[in-house]
Amino acid sequence: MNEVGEDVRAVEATLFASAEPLNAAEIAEHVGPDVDVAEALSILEEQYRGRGIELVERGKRWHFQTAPDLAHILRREREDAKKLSRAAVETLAIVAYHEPVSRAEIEAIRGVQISKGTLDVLMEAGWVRPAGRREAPGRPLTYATTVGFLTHFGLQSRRDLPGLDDLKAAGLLDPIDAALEQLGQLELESEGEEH
Amino acid sequence: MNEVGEDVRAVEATLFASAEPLNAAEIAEHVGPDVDVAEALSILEEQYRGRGIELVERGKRWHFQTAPDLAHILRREREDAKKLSRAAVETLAIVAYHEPVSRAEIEAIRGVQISKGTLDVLMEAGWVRPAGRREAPGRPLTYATTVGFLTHFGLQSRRDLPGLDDLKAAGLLDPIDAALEQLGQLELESEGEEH
Amino acid sequence: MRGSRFAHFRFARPRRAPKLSNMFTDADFEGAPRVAEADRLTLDLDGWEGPLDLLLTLARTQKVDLAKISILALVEQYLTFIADAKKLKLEIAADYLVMAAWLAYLKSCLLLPKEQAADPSPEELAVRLQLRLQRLSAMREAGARLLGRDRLGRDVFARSAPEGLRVVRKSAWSAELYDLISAYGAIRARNEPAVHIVGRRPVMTLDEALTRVERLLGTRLEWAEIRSFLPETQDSEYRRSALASSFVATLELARQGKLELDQQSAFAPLYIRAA
Repeated sequence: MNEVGEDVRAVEATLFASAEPLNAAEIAEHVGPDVDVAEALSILEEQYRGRGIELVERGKRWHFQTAPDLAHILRREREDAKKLSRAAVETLAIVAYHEPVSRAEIEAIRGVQISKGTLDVLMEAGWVRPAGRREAPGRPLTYATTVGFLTHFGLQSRRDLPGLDDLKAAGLLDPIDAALEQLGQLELESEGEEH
Repeated sequence: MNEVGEDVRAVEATLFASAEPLNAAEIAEHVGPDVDVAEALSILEEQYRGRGIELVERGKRWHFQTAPDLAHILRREREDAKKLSRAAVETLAIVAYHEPVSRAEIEAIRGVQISKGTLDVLMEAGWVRPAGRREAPGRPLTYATTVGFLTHFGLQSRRDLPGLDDLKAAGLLDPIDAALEQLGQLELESEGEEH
Repeated sequence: MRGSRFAHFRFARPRRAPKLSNMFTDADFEGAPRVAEADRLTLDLDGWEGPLDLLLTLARTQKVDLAKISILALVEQYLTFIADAKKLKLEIAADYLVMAAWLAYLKSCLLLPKEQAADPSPEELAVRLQLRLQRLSAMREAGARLLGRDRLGRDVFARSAPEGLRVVRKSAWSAELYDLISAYGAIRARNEPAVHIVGRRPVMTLDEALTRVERLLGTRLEWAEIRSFLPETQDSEYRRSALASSFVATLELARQGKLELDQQSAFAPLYIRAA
């Protein structure tokens, strides 16, 4: 690679420094009339073949570019871990328990409207997918969970989701007042043991 | 030139595609953790030596650039970039050879106050940066050079500053009192008999 | 104090550049200043970069290494130069005159017999001046050498149109199963009709207290603290309720003239006995 003629070096540097692809005449303007530009180009093309950089011709104009097969390393992906918003978690839960479910149904269950972005986030995360339209007035689009959802949450199937009875037993379904009271009693009990 | 490993190709393409000089860690972020970046760099440096394009290291960052001896064919329209004022050139030299250095120290060497604009011009060019305050009365702000300075002037590191060792040996980079002390000792030694 | 005298001089930048210059009016800063003959130094509008700059230019006319320069001769050159400028009635900035005054002083010290010399010695002052000139000269040359290097964008070129490296940000969403089911539980709970049940709290009613105090009063002869009338219980809430109710009961019984109250001071134990 190091043994390279002055003509080739000149053409190489000119193409490298140029902001645009150059044709032979433009190259000659830089390197001078004594240089066989065509020969230098063919030598360069040969020398760079298979490297990370390639010399390519496009419509009689030449330029260097990175080898196409390396495009993936030039675009680096970076993952930013982000926690789902409360609205997203609730929406996801409703989809999981009620699928297939329309947006209006989700809102009815939540008691709050959901923003457009909420379902987008869940679909971007790969946990929710559109699941066809319901044969009902307005033919609303419905949503369902994906295999990715099961994988992420370590579930074999949707049947593994705790049912309403389980939730009740775990205290997750109690009205808030009662839950608070229960919490208070738990605290008293544990305090009592200490004293 | 064509027989080249995948690792070398990847590093080559990354540097070639980058708009900025890259350090080893930044290259690794693109080519992946399994690539020996340092080795690939040294192979590339060797492979490109003597060509029209060279791989150079400037302040631990690497980039490709055209070979210096080809300047004449690439310097087309002799665009006279804003010429630095004499004050700016001297100030830049003082910062480079004495860094970190305070404004008062720069003024002491030049024997004249520096106008506000002088350091601004150097900082705007990206060659000089504030380098913290000195733990001395008045806590003066000090200045130092940047990686951009090394890149622009083709220096691998500050050690490459022309004549740095000679100036150091001659005591011309020390404060005057220190230089005088050194000088005084020499004189005492040689003139000791007279006194 | 070493060098204290010199330190008194601050070289202020002249408000207007002194109208003294030399042959290199078109000085190309990218090259080292050319050496000029003293007598060819002409006066014109281009400024000097301060007195030290002028001194350095004059020093170069001696055509010797700065380390071997004759300070006395340099002083002479400077003073002559300033005198000539004065003759031409040119405006001379103060710091050039200050330097001239200081150099005149240095000259007289250098010419004085050694014994009368002060501390710092004139020789030391001369060496200091020489060192300053050397330092400035070194930096001027260094600047020229820097500018003469193969500079990026002037002599060597980076790629003009790099493809660029891109970082694509992707969000990795995370949520736990617990978050999911507890959220669902919360939604369902929100929508359940809430049933409010008021729990019974253990209390002693006023009627109860009246009956109780009146009955116990009959069994006591002496003053007794009100607390001794309360029922024995582990339930602190019930005890507080009993105390409150019994207190109101004693007030009622006192009003009816059935008992007497005695308390030494506020918050002191309250004693009662049958009237």
